[in-house]
Amino acid sequence: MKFKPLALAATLVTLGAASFATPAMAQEQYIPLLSYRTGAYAPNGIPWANGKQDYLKYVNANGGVNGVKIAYEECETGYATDKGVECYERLKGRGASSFDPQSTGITFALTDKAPIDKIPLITLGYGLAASQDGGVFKWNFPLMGSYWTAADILIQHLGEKEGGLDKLKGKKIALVYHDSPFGKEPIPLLQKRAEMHGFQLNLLPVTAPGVEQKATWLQVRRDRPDYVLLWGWGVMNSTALKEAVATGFPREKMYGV
Amino acid sequence: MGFFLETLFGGLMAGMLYSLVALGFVLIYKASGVFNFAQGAMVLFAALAMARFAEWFPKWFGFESLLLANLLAFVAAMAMMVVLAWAIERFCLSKLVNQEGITLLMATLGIAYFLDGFGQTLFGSDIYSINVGMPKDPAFVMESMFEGGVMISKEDLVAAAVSALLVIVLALFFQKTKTGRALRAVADDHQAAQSIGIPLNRIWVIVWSVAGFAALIAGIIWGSKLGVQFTLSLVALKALPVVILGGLTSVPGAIIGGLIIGVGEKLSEIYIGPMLGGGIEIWFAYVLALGFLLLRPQGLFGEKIIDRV
Amino acid sequence: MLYRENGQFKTSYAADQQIFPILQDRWALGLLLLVAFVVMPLVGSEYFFRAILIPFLILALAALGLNILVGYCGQISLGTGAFMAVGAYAAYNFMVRIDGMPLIVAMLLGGLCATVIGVLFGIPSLRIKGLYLAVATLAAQFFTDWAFLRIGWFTNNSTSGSVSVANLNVFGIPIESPVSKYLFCLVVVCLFALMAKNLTRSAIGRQWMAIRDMDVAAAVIGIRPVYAKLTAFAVSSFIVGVAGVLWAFVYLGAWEPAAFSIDRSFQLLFMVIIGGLGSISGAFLGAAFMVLLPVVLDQLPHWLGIPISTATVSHLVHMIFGALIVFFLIVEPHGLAKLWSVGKQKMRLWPFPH
Amino acid sequence: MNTSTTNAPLAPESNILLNVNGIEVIYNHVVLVLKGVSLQVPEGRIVAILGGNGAGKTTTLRAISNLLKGERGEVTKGMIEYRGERVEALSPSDLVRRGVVQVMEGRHCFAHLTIEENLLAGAYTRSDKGEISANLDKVYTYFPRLKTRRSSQAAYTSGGEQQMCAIGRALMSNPNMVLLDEPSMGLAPQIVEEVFEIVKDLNAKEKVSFLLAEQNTMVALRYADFGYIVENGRIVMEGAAQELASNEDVKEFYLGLSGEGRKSFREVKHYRRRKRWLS
Repeated sequence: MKFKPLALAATLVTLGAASFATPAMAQEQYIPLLSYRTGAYAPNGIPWANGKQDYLKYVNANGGVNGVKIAYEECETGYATDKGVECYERLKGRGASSFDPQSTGITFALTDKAPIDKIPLITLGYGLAASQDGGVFKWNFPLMGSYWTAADILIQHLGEKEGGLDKLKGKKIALVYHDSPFGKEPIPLLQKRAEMHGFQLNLLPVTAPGVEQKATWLQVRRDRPDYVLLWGWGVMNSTALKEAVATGFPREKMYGV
Repeated sequence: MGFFLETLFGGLMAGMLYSLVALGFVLIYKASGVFNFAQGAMVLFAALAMARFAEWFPKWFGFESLLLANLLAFVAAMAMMVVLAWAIERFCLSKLVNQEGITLLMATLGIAYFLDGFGQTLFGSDIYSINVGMPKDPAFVMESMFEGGVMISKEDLVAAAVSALLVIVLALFFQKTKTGRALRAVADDHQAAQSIGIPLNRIWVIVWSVAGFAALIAGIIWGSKLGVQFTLSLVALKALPVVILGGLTSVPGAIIGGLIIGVGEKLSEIYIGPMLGGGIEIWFAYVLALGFLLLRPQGLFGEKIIDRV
Repeated sequence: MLYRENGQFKTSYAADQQIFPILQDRWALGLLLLVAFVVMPLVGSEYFFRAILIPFLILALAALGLNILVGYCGQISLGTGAFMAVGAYAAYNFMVRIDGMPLIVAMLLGGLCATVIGVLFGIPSLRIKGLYLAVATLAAQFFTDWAFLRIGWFTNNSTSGSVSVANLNVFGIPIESPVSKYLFCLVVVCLFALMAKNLTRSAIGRQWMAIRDMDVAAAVIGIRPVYAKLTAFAVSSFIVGVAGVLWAFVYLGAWEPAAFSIDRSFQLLFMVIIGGLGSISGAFLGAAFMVLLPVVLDQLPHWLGIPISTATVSHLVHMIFGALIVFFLIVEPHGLAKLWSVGKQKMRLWPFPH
Repeated sequence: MNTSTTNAPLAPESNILLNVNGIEVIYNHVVLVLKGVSLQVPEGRIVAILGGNGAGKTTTLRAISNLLKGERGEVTKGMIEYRGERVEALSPSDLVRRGVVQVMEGRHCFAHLTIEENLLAGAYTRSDKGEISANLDKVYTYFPRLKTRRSSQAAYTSGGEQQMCAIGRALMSNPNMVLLDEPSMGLAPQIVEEVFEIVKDLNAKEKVSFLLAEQNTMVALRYADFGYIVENGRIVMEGAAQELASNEDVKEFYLGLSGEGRKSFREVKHYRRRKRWLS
């Protein structure tokens, strides 16, 4: 009896899947887009999702890639891992040629599934830093560098500004980061850099989603670091800027990803 | 020492804001025995309405005055909260009279889901700003005593004053007026209140409107500090330890509880946090509240839980 | 008409006390199990297993555990996600740190760790009641969220705090394909459901219910509140912990603490309430409702071919979801299971209304 | 709708205040509790509804005061008239304004309010300040015990005081008619007498009519003018109080008195109508 609604839904779902599984025709590549236009990270998710779609539209308008048009479909994850997995399972059956999970957490969850389904995971400037080495996760394709690249660029820039990486010696750099796998990714690299160049790295975690930063910025005010690296996402960034103003930390000394 | 004071003030101010949200909880709990999880969603909804109306009205009606826009937006947002209160009573609470606390709690969670979706459908899910002309720059006091002085955000001071005023008014309302007494009676016993002719539906609309008003004030203050976005509804979670610490039924409890939690979590984050790796304020508040509860199960100022068998 | 127990006589106490005293119920259950074990693996699609059946089973198990605490013992908990997380991370550590640790043993050990934490956070229940307790259990939620994020040891010092498991197997049978995962979950869930059903019918179950209905009166007739409450916390968090292991290992495969956030706790509490407090089948009904509803709502515009932005859909889903919850509470505050049993009651008397 | 002739043994000159005619009440759409109850309360009288547990006394009172909704019950048949006006559709608060107020079973004082606040809350429907304070004085003169406890929280007062508080609270709305549910419940016999004396007093001096539901048949019949006996959702017997008190069957079954000493339970009579199958 319990299964009555389930079975009903089952038929519905299979029906739905059957009628909409656009077969990947030769002239079309189907790309599912996981996006998050809702939830705590929507302020970042909305423009990102829009941008990607605009780009795909632009590619299609110019005749597609070598004449192959790109069909795409959006699936809302709300930045939640289980929603993302559901989207993946739902859309992969429709002939997905690649997935762009748009979230570090979802990437983690899909990394084990992708090799089985033989679907490439394309991570644009996020995802597992370790996947830079193609041998580790064979179906993960990070484009545009990873968080490590980003962190390294920041340090290099600071070095330049100071007039050489060696000038960073004795400086204090605070990393205000989102307390999640996403925010923790750059830490190993920064620690290594700190060892190499002899600057002091202060780690200041901000609890997700990042609206509560008073204590963090009070610590920044106490420690008076030379630079603050802001590793935030979504609402955390705007909050950080407001709190920085409220504590009087100079904006030109803040660097965000 | 100067830094300690700064942390202390920072905590007090943060606590004041928690109190504002907690106040909404207490009001509704006092008057309808409903533990209103939708309070956070109400704060978000009110703030979104305020922010967006203030943005839209000048465009629609073609005027430029910021003051006028804010005033109109405030009125419109408050009107929405009253309509909301009415709708909640009409479509939800009136059908759930005499249900157990947990059923009502779940219903408010349902309302919270609805409001989150509804608010964002109407008003969008990006970050919006509320500008009611609160001073943004920090002030420095006691510069003679400590090097660099003690920094206080002027915005926080204004917020604290507004909250304090709101609390005094509400406390008077509950203790001194006929409606206030009826509200407390309803909280104690729906049925008995009904039997002596207190109209439950009207009382509930009143109290949810008042809670909506508190939510709007809280939303404006938080929103003008940090911007209005979906996450605002999560401030409800920050207010929960405040409510249990202060006692579910006590208006002054919400205030004192808010201050204790605010100060406690900031001090713990800064002085204990680094030892544990930071980020402890989120649970510290709860553990603090839990500790208090073991000593006084009804919270600091809550009415004694009276069980007669 | 079909549902009438005329002519079914009980000739022994054992027959009178069986779990399903009515013949038709036994048939229905048998049919249900047949469908679940035999038909589903034959006809189900991969999406159906991975996105619906597996999460449904696991969440039903967690809801079952929670229902013992909330529905049978009357102690409200908002920290279910935390106990799931404890189970998951503990099992992960047993798997990683002890070579050749079998999955089942790790799962049970994970459940035991959750039990310990559950009892620990259950201690305040001896003094705190009702909504105060509900909020106090949030302390467990936030604390474990923080601990698994912050304390590297739990995640085997993974830099990002995200952990994963691979190559699951039970007695040498790999648990990799969707069907095998489904069957594994199904077996576990069935066993635990049977255990829970019998527990609630036993002396300890009656003690829980006595405490739930009136703790002072229960204490007066000699039920020890300490014992009853803590056993409820222990059994509940054990089941929830096992569900956490399944959720992490079988469903997600790789997870971070956010997988067990406060949203999960709320979701489970919803299941229990919508399904029906103090009923085993309620946990399943509630889980089915909560798992299916968002999926169906989410895809409805797609099936109907309505072009509508995913964000709007998501907001609408939130709205409908919230409204439906309120609606169901109004229709039947005691949940789907109660609705079902009222229906049964009517069928037994049909066609006479009273 | 002139069925009142079937059971109108009251003196024709008495003015009927409340007329309940053939009501049926169903709980939760399933459970039929009242199966056609009719009764009348003449102005200025005390009428008692008597019967055992679960007979339907409380449900009858709640049906009149419209408090059934919260219990998921509804009146499905019949009508209720107060001063000739149909009142089934009115809200409890409207009824209180018209002068019908219920004192609920088990007292239901507002535990966290003081006695005085409880009383004042009872005056919610009255807005005239002078009237309220006059009523308060009146309640205090009838219940001097309450005056001594005026500033203590209701939850900390004794059962008798709570019952008095509940009755006093109802009086604060200046009612014509009080529906009194089980005033004797859980009270010592002495206190029961005290409460009933006050009820009688109020009836005599303030001209308040009472409809009381009571299990304590002996006491109730002593103070009431007229009684109805309810069994299993039906009125099975009615009559003036003295008549009922002297009726052999009532004596035997409800008063525990019988001419021929104790009888075995097998011979006890039940006033049930012939049972329909599957009732």
